[in-house]
Amino acid sequence: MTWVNVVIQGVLLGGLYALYATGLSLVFGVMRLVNLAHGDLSIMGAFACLVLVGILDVNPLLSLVLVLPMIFVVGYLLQRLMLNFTLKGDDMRPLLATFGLSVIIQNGLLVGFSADSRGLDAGWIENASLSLGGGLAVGWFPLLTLVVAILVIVLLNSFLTRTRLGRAFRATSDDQEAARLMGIDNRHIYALAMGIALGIVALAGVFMGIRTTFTPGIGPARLIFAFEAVIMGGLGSSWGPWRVASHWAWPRRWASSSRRAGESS
Amino acid sequence: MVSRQITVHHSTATSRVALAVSAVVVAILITVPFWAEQRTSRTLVSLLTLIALAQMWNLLAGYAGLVSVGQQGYIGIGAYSLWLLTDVFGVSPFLAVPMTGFFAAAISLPTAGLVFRLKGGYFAIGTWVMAELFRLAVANIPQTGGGSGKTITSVAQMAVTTRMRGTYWLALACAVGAIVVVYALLRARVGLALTAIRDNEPAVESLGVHVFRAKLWAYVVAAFGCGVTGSVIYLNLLRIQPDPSFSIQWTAIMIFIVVIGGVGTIEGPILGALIFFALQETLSQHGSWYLILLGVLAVIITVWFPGGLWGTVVRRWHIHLFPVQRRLLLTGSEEAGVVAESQDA
Amino acid sequence: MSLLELEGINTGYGDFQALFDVSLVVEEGETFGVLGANGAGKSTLLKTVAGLLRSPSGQVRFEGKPIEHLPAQKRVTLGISLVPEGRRVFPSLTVHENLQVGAHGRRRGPWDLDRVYDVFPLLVKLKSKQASYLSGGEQQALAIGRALMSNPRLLLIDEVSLGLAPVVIRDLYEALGEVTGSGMTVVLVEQDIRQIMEVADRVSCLLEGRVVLEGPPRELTRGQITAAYFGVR
Amino acid sequence: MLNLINGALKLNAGQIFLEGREITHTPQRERCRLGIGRTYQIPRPFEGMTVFENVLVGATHGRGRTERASHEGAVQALERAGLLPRANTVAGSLTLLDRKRLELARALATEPRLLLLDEIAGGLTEAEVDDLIGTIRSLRSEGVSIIWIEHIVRALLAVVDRLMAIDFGKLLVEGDPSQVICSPEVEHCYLGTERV
Repeated sequence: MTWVNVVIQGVLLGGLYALYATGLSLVFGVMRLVNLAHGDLSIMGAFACLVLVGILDVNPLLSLVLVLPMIFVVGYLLQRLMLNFTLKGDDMRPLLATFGLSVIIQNGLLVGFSADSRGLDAGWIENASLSLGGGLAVGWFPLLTLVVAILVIVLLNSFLTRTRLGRAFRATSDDQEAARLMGIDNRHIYALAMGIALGIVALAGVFMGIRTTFTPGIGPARLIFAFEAVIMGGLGSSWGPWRVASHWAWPRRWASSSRRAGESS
Repeated sequence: MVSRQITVHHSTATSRVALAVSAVVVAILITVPFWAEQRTSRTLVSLLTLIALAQMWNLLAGYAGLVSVGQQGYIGIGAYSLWLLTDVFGVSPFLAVPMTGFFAAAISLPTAGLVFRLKGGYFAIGTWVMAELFRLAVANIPQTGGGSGKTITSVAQMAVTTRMRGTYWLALACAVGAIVVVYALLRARVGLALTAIRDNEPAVESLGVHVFRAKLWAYVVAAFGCGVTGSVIYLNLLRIQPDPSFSIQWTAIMIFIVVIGGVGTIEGPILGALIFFALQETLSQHGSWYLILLGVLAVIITVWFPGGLWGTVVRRWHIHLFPVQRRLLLTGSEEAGVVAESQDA
Repeated sequence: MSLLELEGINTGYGDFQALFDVSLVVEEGETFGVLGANGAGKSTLLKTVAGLLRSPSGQVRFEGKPIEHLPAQKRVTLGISLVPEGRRVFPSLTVHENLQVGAHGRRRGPWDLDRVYDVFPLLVKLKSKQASYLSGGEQQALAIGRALMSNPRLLLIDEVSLGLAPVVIRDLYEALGEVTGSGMTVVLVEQDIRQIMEVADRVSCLLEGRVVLEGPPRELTRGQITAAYFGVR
Repeated sequence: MLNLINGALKLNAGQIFLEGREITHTPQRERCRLGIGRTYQIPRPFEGMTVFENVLVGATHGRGRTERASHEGAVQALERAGLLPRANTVAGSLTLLDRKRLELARALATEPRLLLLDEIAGGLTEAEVDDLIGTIRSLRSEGVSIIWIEHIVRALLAVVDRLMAIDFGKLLVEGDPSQVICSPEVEHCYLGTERV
């Protein structure tokens, strides 16, 4: 029955993949920006968690209460003060800017924390598992990861479809100029989207940090991780990765419209 | 119609001076191993390879609009094919170096088939993924020494002076060759297409330009250049390992140089390489702080000075040391005067 | 004091100049028509008022205050709303959501969902339909309704009749009558001369980026309009 | 419609023939080589290149020739469009009229047998339009077929043999220019007169 186990583990790990991909595709969906520092920002989240755990001596999962708002603010300011300026003109500029950011974060973390690999200790939950009988067991932690991932995606979904701000996100994604004519400040929306996306990847970074170890230099690997998730979601149908990404997280109808927008532009 | 003579000029007074100065500089550089200390030529090797790499990345991003984050893949391939050619097939190292470029170019063709399907940012990540795949492939073949790599023994056994001089001249050839190739490419027919793509991609296809082919040219040439340069770098370093050979750091350096110097010009990467090199020599003992500084510099320039340093120079003083512009000169007709007047706009 | 005053506007896209020294005054409560062939600069004019484009020189004044430094989203909160050319509804949002987005600025006033559905009853049964599946006329109604949701004092409408069947156009103009009747100031841009002559209090004709004719419809002759429209003499 | 003919857009149904040869599925660049040249309504110059280089792109790639062999053609195209005095100016610094001329020169450099003009007179002053009319007339007299989309009716009437009025993708009238412009359908569409 090992293959059943493999499948179960795979599905549980899929939750993490989905979180990484969701962050990447949310940003791309709203402002057509591919963030090359995506992975590094998630590692930054894990280190922020590490520091807080050190200071407050709490469970890393509890420290998320502080980590996530902090990362949100970082994302908001990053977009508002820097990346928004790169969105005009050719698409090389945001790429180069986020790539520079990736180097800054990696080396900043290296200065602060050395190249040693770290881990986050979440206590008993890490090793406890739930026996399903027949030699099958599911770890509590992977299960929690999956539940959190699903919860995040569902929450994001209902935020996008049900709230005033969520509608503004989708309107901006559909047609940035028309959205401005409705009184929506696109710069603010972009910054919020970046904040939320970074919150989501930081969450993924912390869960990843509990699951395995991490170093300041592992960020790029996590970006590729996210990219694979984006691609895997849609192999066979098309190579349009943003559409593919939305299979993970977004309502189908948003997906179909962003495809249209992508093709016409 | 009055019989008239159409001539097309590339050069300007400045460029002829620049060409003469460059020729002198190159001539002096050729003699360096005969009079300078070994340390000097070793240092110059790293500067020259930086110039070569930056020219290649600039060809991709600055002209073909292809922001690749995977050029380290071709550096690694260059390094490993150098080992393969010398230690396995017994080719003389100096002869093997140019051959490594063909390995890289050959691999770049199917790679292009995959990554060219992706657009913009996803193209960038796609090239990165491909470089990672190359690294994984090499690291998992036991014959190449797996994760711990190999020492290029046949090169290591050479006499030190011979190896150092050979490496130096090859590095010089890479730098000069990269500039000449990019320059020639831009002045050739395909260069016309590449510059047009840089300026307004949607309008190019309707003028009969084969956009895909022009971009493929740039991609394959850049792979060739990075492959050869990679093998020269490892002629110097001797020990190849998958992680450092295929490290993203290589592309990061190329990007910094081009962004700081000025994207979309030939002079930019040279200027950028000099600046980068100076920073490296003075600050690199600060390790991570130095890299952070570079990152900050790159971000500031991208966000607020998109033309880079050379772009600023051009805007202010209109200097072109390596002009790729074609200037029309008519003689023997009444329009001749008018055209001549509008020269040097 | 006039509601909207333009003085010496010279808007362009990059190096392309579309408007040349345009000056206009729109009074509170009137319906102002802007005529002109395609490419005459009508849309550019509206975009300059709405804040999507900037004029490098000249002034735009709203209620006497200069507003040319304000971005489009700020002008909405002042009460300027544009129904853009080509309607530009949000295709992935439902009709209802499109209208809700229209009220994003939370400006107070008489217009709300109920009133918009009153004026455009055809939208009621389309409420939960995705906007991309609507017909041209339905999209136009939605676009106007969406703009009304922001409770504007000045409503700018770019080509109501563009690409629509005559019957649909008649219905839309009927609905518009209710809007103008409520005392709202409207600037209408049209290629369809007949409609605009019926509803506008004053019209102005643009030719190649310049104002070439201005006045109340009944004071203008057909010949004058044709000449101004086509640039033939 | 121009986008369909030159291949920038794909056809949903139907076929396109050029001189009896089907080109429905021919890519854009091939159609250019077969002799379809086009201009853009909003000029799309290669701003960093000189006027001469802009035209040279069309002359070399559009005709599949070497650069040297294209010089003559490029110069002729510039001459035609009245741009020769500006040959060495960087395209980014051109005025609107010169940009429109550049569109024309670039298309001419591909030596088209069918020239597609998209609102080339839009935004020009009276005198400039007259200038353009002269150029286009002389082109036609050399046997180049021209499809010209224009809102400046005066310019069209001065040149064309056959006029077609289109309203939102549907053909309204087609035929002799002066008859078409006076036909009730067109008048209704443009001026909104009630049809009797």
